[in-house]
Amino acid sequence: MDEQFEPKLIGILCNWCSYMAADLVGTSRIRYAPNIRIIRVMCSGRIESQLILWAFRSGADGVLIGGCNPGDCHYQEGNYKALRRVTLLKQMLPQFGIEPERLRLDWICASCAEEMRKTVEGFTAQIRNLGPLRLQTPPLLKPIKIEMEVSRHVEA
Amino acid sequence: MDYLYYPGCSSKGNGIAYEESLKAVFDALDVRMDELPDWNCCGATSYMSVDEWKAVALAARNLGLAERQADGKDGVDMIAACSACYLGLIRAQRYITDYPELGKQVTAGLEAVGISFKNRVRIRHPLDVLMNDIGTERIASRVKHKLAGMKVACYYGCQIVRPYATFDDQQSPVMMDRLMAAIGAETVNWPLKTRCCGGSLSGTVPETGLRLSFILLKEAKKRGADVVATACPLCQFNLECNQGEMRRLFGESLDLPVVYFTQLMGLAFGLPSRALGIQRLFIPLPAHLLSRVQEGGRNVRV
Amino acid sequence: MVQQPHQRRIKYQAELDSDFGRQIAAMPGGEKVYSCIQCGACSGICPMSIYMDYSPRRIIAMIRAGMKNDALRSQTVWLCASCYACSVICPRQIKITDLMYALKQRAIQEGAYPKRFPIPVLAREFFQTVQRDGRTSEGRLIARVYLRTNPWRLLKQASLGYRLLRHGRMSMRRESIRSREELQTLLRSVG
Amino acid sequence: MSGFNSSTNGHPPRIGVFICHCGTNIAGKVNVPEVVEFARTLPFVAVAKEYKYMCSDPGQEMIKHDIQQYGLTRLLVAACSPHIHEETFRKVASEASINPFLFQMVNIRELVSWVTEDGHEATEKAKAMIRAAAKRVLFHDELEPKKYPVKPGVVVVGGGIAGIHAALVMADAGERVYLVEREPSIGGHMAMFDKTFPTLDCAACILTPKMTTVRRHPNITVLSYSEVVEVSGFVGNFKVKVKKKPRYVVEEKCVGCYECIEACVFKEPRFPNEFDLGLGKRKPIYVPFPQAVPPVPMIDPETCIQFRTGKCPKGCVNACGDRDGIDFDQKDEIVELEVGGIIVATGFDTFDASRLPYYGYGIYPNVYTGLEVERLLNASGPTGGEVLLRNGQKPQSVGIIHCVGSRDENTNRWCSRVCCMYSLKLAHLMKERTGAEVYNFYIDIRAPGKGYEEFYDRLLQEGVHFIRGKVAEVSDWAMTPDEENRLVIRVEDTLIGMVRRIPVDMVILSVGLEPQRDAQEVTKLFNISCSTGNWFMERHPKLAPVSTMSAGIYLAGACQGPKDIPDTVAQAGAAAAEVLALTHKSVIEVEPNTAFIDERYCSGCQICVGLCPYSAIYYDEEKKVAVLNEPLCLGCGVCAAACPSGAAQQHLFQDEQLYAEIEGALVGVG
Repeated sequence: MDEQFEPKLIGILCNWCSYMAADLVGTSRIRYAPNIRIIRVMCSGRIESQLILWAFRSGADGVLIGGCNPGDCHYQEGNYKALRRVTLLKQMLPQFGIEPERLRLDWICASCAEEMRKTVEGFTAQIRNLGPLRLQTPPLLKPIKIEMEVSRHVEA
Repeated sequence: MDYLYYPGCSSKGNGIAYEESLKAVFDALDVRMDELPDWNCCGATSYMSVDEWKAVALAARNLGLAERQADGKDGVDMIAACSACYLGLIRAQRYITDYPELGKQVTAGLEAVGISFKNRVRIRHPLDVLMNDIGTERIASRVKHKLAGMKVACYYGCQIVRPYATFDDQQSPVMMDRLMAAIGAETVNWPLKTRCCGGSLSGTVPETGLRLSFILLKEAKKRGADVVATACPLCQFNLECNQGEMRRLFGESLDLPVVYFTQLMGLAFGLPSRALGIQRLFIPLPAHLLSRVQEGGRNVRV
Repeated sequence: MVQQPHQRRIKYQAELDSDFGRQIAAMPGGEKVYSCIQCGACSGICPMSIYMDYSPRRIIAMIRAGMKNDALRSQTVWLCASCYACSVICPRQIKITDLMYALKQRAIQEGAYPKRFPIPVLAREFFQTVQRDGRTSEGRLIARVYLRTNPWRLLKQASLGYRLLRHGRMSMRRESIRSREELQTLLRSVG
Repeated sequence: MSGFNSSTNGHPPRIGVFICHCGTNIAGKVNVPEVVEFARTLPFVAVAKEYKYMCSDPGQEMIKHDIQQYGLTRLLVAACSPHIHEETFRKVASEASINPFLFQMVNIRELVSWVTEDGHEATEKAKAMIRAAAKRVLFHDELEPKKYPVKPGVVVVGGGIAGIHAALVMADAGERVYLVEREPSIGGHMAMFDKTFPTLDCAACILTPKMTTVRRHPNITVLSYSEVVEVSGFVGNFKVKVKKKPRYVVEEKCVGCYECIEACVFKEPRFPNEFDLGLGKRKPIYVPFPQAVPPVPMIDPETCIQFRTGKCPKGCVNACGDRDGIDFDQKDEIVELEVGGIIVATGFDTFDASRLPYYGYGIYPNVYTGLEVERLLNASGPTGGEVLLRNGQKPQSVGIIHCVGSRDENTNRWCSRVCCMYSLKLAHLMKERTGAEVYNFYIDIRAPGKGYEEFYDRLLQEGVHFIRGKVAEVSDWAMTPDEENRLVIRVEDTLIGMVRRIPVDMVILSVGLEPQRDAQEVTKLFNISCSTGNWFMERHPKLAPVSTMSAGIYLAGACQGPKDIPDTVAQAGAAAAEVLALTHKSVIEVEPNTAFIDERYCSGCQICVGLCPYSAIYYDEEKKVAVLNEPLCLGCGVCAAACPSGAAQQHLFQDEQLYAEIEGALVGVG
């Protein structure tokens, strides 16, 4: 391999545990691969399948979902809801030509800086090995109107 | 077959009585044990000193051979009676998982000589099998002569519980004590049951190595033990066969019998002493103890 | 180790191998040498430490300081009986016994072990026997080691050997496996 | 529905991008000028600027000035984590008369400059994140923070010195305080101690007056032998359910004469007293210790004859007479409290020394824990303050082993902070009371406090032996005549470099501090999180050490991490002040990240109704749509994710906003 493939990754992290962990990695000055772009939501339960598909469609080679440890959800059990969705979605992904390994759900507690680093590094390496995502049939998504709206504003 | 059996080099020499008594006891309990075909040395401690990777490969060959015997089952249980073999095989398994590069090389090396390897063997110590699979109830029901009145110091040695505590408490193991209780013996409470016997140092630097064994025996005797029960050929050798040398070096005669725990089980089961290798002991079990075993037997209805 | 009255007790930085600690840390067992807090629990629990020239704790300190020659030439590593008491008690989970193995290997590689000290010789004899036959025979092995290091001891041990033979507990037969070549191929392929 | 038209009156949005250097924290890695240049090329960006410290006064002034000058309608600040300065910049926006929610914070410090090795990579990552935010902010809506009235009153959970001190501070300020303690008496661990280091004040002398004040204080209600079982609501408006366990003595009727205890059919105390860690004895009806607050006895049904057999002459009932204070039929009672704030001060547990059999605890009778020795030394303890071994003899020599269950990856990794000092204190007291030779076995002496090092020095002068080394084992294995029938401590004296065996009569294990065994359940109850090791997690280790991530819930004392008494009291005072700052407000503003449901798109499928963890959504039978009861919504967004038609949305995390952010983070990234 002459030039290493550098994947584009989206990390959608919950505000209370995994985003806090990501902050803590920073305050601890722990380095990790720069490929991931982190999006904050209040709870992993907010993350719907379409959001994940949207990320793939928009060019992500991998999507990492971060939630609180089982039993630790700030909103009682949003993380379980995320788990159910991700499990289901992983079964559907091959239909779109997306390897299920490109989607990963991890529980990362607020103080788990090292865990966070390992997760990001591991996921980056894994997707690097998988190579770029080539979408055969881009998944049709609910908010087509939004897609159009976004591009309209941006290109205006 | 219930279990595979990995004898280890010692079983052909010094540890022969351990193998004899182990087989006799398992036979008596109707548990079948088949010897692993064409097994090789586990590597022991010495091999590790020279080349860790080769030591792991050496042990792993046995593991691969064992998997061949799995008969399509998910895994296979292999009994390793010698502590050094028991640890050597488990350590190889751990190293293979803990050091992926090493694991890759070993797996590839094994495959190149036609041995497929999935790291799926469960290495079991006889104590583990006796206590956790067979159970004290079945053992007690096989007892013909309770070892009533015999005070046993259970000596576990190092490598059964360290560094990996796979079936007993690391700090204060109890399996052998419970087993001895199940066959009617009284056990001595002593803090040295996992202290090192000196291992191979008794041969190489006897002045220091033998002192470790001497300390153990002295304390066991002080606490009233009639006999020390061991679970490893090297421990048994160090504690028993070197008592003469200890007397010369430290000026104290101990004359404390040191046996394999399986030999005591066999006696309790009423098995013929030759089948248990009792005649191979340097320090014979005192006649009064043996006779008490027999006497006690008459009073016990099984 | 008894110090001579006027023996020099100073270490110059130039005598040290500053990379030694890192090299050991890269070997299995050495991973956590830099976590050591010098509490001495290893040396307290070690049944052999009272005979060692440097306690295991000091060996770790020496590794980190880069005192390669002193560490590799010490008797400490060869007096380790591999009882793992230190590894279990270490509050930093340093695998001290494995660390000793790592040092033994380095010492053998560099020929730095104490000469005429029987333990490294035993290790080498053992290694060669197993490499060749796949099994060992205790009697033959011990005899060869004593021949190499201290033939007088062999004579002193003769009566013990005789008793073992008489009780059917020692055989001078050469033990070996069937697939010796297979084993040798395997061992050549690893390392 | 959102969309930028809603808040820009049809004019194209004008975004201001402000990028912070944070000294060298960001600028040392990210090429800020390059990022500024890049931001200028983004659609709708009217101005992009950089500054050394954007959160400083000049930085804030610059943003306000530019908002006016460039007529900005959207604001974007790229700096540190939103958890640190989101509020700061929202205020800036507000002051420059932009709705504060038309602002988006970009975290290019914690998520970029501090975690990226390569400067170029960091710069590119910062650009992508700014582009994502610049897209997202287009879809922001004007929002008003939710405002709620703040209820008066505070629940303090845990009646140790932390809870006591916090309760007193707040009560003195006029706040209504409910102090909930699960044991029969308040006082916590401090009530068990004999003296306190380094001043050697008697713990009882300084604690019991405070306990009495708590009992008498008109603003404090003590709920002893009680546990919090449920917490609901949110900052300023908590509902707390407390279960009062039956003590079978009616608190309101009891006058504290203790005649019932005298009259018990058991003439002598014969059951192990929990407060004395089993070293002393009590009757089935008892007070845990003489200074207990409330001074109300309780009956232990496990040992009481009446409970066990139903056939007891009931001396206690007769003794109580007309006061009629004994009630064998008492049941759990649930008390509901409505308060504005909560302080969690649940304290610590000590390490269970029997987990380390090589130290002989539970094997050899003369191996004690430090806490047990506190009871032996305490004048109101089981031996009246005389240190006697279990065989009734005075020890001639004592070994104190430090770091038992601390600084050890096999047990607890942390330094428990108090053990060195309490070991020194015990060493001093043992020497003073018994004249014994005292050996301290330590790894490092940690005495970083006011007067602490001086205390260590005093101990050195007093002739206490200090041996540096972690003890390897305690056993009854004698090798020399003087070791016979004693406990032998084996240790490498690391300063001498030699293994030593020291025979002693008594071993004291300086056990470390651990989170309470039920810490995990407590975090779930209060919706707070744990740091490593299960200590409760503060909002920020430096700047918000007594707050939690749950607004309105504060921490005090050792439940947050090992702490000595001075630190605990200081933290309790701080927590009290924070709560007062909250409850003294009449109105509290809450982040408006609640859900909303657009009736036009709602099909009435009711998926959201079942999913909402707070039952904040109900189904309107008439309109056939789901309706949100906003005050109950805590803003998780589960409904928004589940809604098949996009009718349920979450403010600040609307579909468009997240889609735009994701797209911006990815599209065109090289």
